Amino acid sequence: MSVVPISYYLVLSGVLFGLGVIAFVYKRNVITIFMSIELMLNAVNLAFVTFARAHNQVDGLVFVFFVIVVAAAEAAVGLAVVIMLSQNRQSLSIERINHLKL
Amino acid sequence: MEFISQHPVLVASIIKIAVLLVLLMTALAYLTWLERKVIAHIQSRWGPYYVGAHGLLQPLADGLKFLFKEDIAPPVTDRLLYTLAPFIAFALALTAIALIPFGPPSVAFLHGQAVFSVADVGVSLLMVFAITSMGVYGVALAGWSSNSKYPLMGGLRSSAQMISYEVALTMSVVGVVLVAGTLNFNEIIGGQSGPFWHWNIFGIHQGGFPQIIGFLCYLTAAIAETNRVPFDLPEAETELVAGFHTEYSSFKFAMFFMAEYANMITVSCLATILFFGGWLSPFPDSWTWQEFLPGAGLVLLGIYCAYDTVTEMRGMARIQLAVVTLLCFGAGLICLLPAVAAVILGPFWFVTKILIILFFYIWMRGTLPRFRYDQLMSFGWKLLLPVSLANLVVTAAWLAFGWGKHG
Amino acid sequence: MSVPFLLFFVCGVLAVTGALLLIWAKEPIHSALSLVLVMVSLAVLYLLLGAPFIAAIQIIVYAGAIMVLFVFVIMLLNAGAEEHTDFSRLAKYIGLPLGVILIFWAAYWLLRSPAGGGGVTGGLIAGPDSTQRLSKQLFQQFLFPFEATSILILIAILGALVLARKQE
Amino acid sequence: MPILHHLWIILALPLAGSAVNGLFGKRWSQPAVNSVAVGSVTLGLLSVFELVREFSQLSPDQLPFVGNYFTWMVAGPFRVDFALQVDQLTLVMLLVVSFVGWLIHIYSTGYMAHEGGYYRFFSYLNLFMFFMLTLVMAANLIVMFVGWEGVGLCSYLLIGFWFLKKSAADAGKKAFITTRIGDYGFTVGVLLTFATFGSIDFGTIFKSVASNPISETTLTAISILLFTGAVGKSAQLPLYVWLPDAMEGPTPVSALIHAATMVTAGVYMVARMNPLFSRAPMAMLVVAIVGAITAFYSATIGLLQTDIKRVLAYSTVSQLGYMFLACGVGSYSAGIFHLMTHAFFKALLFLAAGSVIHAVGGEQDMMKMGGLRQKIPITYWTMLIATLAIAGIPGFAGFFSKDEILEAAGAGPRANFLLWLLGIVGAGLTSFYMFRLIFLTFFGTPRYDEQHVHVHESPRNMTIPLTILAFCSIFGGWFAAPHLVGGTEYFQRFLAPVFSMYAPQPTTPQAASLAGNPESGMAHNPALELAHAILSWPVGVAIAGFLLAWWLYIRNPDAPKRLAASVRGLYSLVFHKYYVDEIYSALIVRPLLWISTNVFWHAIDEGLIDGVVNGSARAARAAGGRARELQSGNTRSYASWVLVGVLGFTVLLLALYLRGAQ
Repeated sequence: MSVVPISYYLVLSGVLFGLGVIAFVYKRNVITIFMSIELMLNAVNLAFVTFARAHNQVDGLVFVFFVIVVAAAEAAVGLAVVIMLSQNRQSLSIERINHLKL
Repeated sequence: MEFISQHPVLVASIIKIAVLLVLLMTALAYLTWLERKVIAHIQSRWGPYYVGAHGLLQPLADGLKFLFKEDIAPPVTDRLLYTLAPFIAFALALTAIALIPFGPPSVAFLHGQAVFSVADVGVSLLMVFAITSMGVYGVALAGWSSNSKYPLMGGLRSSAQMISYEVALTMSVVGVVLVAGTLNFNEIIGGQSGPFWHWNIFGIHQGGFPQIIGFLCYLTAAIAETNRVPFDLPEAETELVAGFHTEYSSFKFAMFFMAEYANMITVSCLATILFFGGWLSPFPDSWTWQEFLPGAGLVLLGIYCAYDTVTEMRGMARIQLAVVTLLCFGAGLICLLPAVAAVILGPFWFVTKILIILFFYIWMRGTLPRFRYDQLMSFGWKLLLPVSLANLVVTAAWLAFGWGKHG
Repeated sequence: MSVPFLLFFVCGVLAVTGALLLIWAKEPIHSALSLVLVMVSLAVLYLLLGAPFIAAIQIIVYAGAIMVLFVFVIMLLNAGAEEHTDFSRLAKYIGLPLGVILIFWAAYWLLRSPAGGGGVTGGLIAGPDSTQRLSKQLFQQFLFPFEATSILILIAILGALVLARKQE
Repeated sequence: MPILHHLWIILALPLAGSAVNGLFGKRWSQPAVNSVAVGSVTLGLLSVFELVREFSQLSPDQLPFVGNYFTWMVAGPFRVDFALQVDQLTLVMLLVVSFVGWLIHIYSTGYMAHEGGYYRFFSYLNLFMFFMLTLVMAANLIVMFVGWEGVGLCSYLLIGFWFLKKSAADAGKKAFITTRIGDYGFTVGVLLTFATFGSIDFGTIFKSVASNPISETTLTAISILLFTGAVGKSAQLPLYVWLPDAMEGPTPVSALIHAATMVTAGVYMVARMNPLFSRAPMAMLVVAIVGAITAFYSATIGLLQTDIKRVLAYSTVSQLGYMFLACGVGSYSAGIFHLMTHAFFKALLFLAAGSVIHAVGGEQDMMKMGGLRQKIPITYWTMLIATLAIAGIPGFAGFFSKDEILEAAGAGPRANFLLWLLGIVGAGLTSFYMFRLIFLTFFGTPRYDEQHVHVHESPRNMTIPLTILAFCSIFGGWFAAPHLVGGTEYFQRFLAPVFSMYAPQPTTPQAASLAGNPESGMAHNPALELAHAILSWPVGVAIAGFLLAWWLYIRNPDAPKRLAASVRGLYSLVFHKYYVDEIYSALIVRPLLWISTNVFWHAIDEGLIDGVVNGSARAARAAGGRARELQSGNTRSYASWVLVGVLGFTVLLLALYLRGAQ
């Protein structure tokens, strides 16, 4: 048994994604929620790489590349936002920032 | 036995890792000795002198001291991270070196596993960067978990500094990557084969662009990466005691200490590989006599030690130095055996180059004052990064338009 | 039990553990480190999948830059354990169960999805041309997206600057 | 032939001028606005002249020359092209409109110099020119209708130009609404035309009406409906009431729109549709009767008006009546001819009146004028010329045109004694009230207080148009002079093709003569005819009217009061314009107002429509009240909802995927 079935990788990525979702819903700290987003992105990346390998095409890797770039940009802006938030309202709890309400 | 034949890679790697570890530890220890000596002489002192001849046993003493000191940890720390941080730092520092080829891959054993490099990944350069880029965690976590203000500031400073300078570091190297057209160390070195003016820093062959500017950027950024003078703000004694490892003591502190020196070695290795042709000798291969240089050097060293033993040393020291002398002679004679000489040549040059760069490091420390923090940042972002980017662009254009290609 | 298989299991388990730790940890910095753990193990998996370049940038950019940024911010804001506000019962009573469902759902369907067929011979050493192919693809076919992302990055930098600037 | 093949240029110029002034004029100085407005009109006039030159080179079989620019709308068989056409009739109208319009633009630069909203005024004026030209150049009913409504709009805007003055705003509304009644008829007429001929294109309509017989009833219906529009637009009985009030607008507007051009659009339309009218005797009779009665009736009202502009307004109504009378008795060319001459002298009268008003500082009541003869000589002389012209004194433009009409009414193929009589009396009244106006304004002793009002002649850019128009009012009629006075009836012969091309066959010889072949009139003895013409009834009554006016207002000025006292009832009846406005408001306006207030507004709008709207709003608010519990503003719950959506979507996808798989 020297080969790892594709589906294992996929399942792993699916599970990681699910955990990311749970983290997103469950965590209360803005930064942590951010991280859970990153986790989901990583899970997706894994799937991409797996498919790239499965079909022996590099396009998947290109997509991973782009995902990482976007994640970097997102982190830059998002963290700046977080800093502003915590400066304006002395809390990082997402539930104290419930001003999406009209 | 059949396990060996089944998993040659594994076995070979284990062996090589073990050897490398031993050598590296010794190197680290004696690097500290070297540093103290050089600084001392720069400041016209003697430096460590009494523990062993020329203080040769000083590192050993220090090691023992660290081992047996009481491990004091503040009660309010984040225990897990507090313990984890130094290990992260040290482990990563060592891991990076595993990718460095100390000699030509042609020398092989156990089903053609190259002797002089533990791991030869396709994109070894990137890998090294990957590992070193993780190094910041050790510092940051140490600063955070100590749960006291100076370490926190030190941690913040160093993490900010490392992130900033890592960009410049990478950018300054990309020029070389462009010239070499590969990310693999062995191929990069192979591209520079020939006399020393084929090295990337001069790069006067096959249309390569001289990477002298790239090298300068790299060196500066590397010094900053390793938190060395003049960029040692994270551990600026005068400002924040000892920075991120203020709260650390005994062996954990030693780990940070060694991690720093290991990083120095790593970046020196990288510099050697990327700009100075790695384990290539500066002379044309036609000069066969150069195979005997290592041996000759060792023998000469032995002769000096012998003279020193006879004239200077008294009592214990004389015995110790005599041992050293014998070792030197032995090693030199072994190296003079043709079979060994051919093999040892690569590592010899590699180590020599590394030593030169390390000497430069120490020299800088003995010479330059410390930056102010805002100066550090603006220097990194406003000068170093643009310059390295410019170097990158020029190199790219140079290669793209094929200037400098003769004929 | 071959080396790649072993590696896969080790890293997979590490990744899942990291994700779970991310959820369980109270301290944001612990979550961050566990996420780093996930990323590193994923990087190893990428190596296993013969994508060393992606593995490298995964560590350099994700673990080495983005996550360091997170840690940095956490240190900057001195973010301690998250406070126990629980305003959203919805999240607890709908979100979590659905999340769990999602996991098993995904696992189930992926296991019996046709894509699952076939296997990957794991090798630490990538196909020699992988990186070159990637770069060719990136700079020829995906050139425009590439440039677009560079613009995106620029905009992100500007946005971060604007946000972080002192409010006069 | 650039212009002929680019007829749209003539339209584009004033439109561009209007747009430019309307958009940017506010910031600009008066000279700039002038140069744009007058410049565009001048260019338009020049291009019309060029058009005339090119037109003269066309061979008759090329007429009417149609330029089709783009298909505006197509709905099944209903197809409207944006098409313009040129034939003799169009050419005459073009010349009149653009020439008089040009003069009045120049005049306005002086008259409006001290008014606010200068740029607005000229923007409107240019816009009016655009729509008027569209109207006269239209090659089908719809494009004509565009112009038709457009001039209505501009008239509304310009009457209410001083919209802060309530009377002005009301007058504007009145004009708009009243004409709307007529336009409704017009619209129905257009629809009926399309239903009948399957096209609204003039050429097609005329050909088909000439070739295949259409039931006379239909034609009558169409004609009368179209004529309703004309009645509204040209202020005939019973829809004339808006025109006197329209005098609230600036005087140049009254001159251009409510005397020279727009109000004559009805006449033009009737003349344009002559093939239909000629085949509907009933309709013709209606047109003639309405025209004649209006001519007489409004003349009587004009007798006692004291507001100088209102006198002119009623006179305009009456003159329009003459034109319709002409059309009604089948002498379209006479109608158009009178249209032209009237455009000249009535525009002149209005401009002169404007100049008078300008001189006495905005006073419009003739009872507060008098003795202005020496003070403003140019105005006096030009106005006198115009008066002579409108009164039909031989040698002036009005004489020829009015004579034509009355001759047609008295001796034409559709001659009718009553109509003729009304015309004659009307002519007498016309001359009377016009001379009354002159005498009251320029003769006798000043009745304004000379301390405050210092009378001054108007600036040159006002007097020069007056002079030019005076010139036209004299000689404008001469190239239609009949043989009787040694003329060549050039005008009739020029227009003849338009009216004879689709004329119903067979035509009576007189009709032929009226349609303008000169030979028929030659049988009689010239000298005798000449004497007959000179001493004919129109001239007689004109002189009579003059003498009466002289006797009443110069000889013994207190006579009018005694006269009024003697026939008090009649006097007040006429003085109050037969109480028509009051009757209308009692019969139509009030009930309508009541219905719209109580039924449409309170019951339907407030009760029903608002009820529905508010109800739905209330329902939405209630639903929102329920739904807002979901929107806690808590990101985590939002995330959960997203998750729900994602899962649902995945389930759906998988279901579809499996469906596909099996």
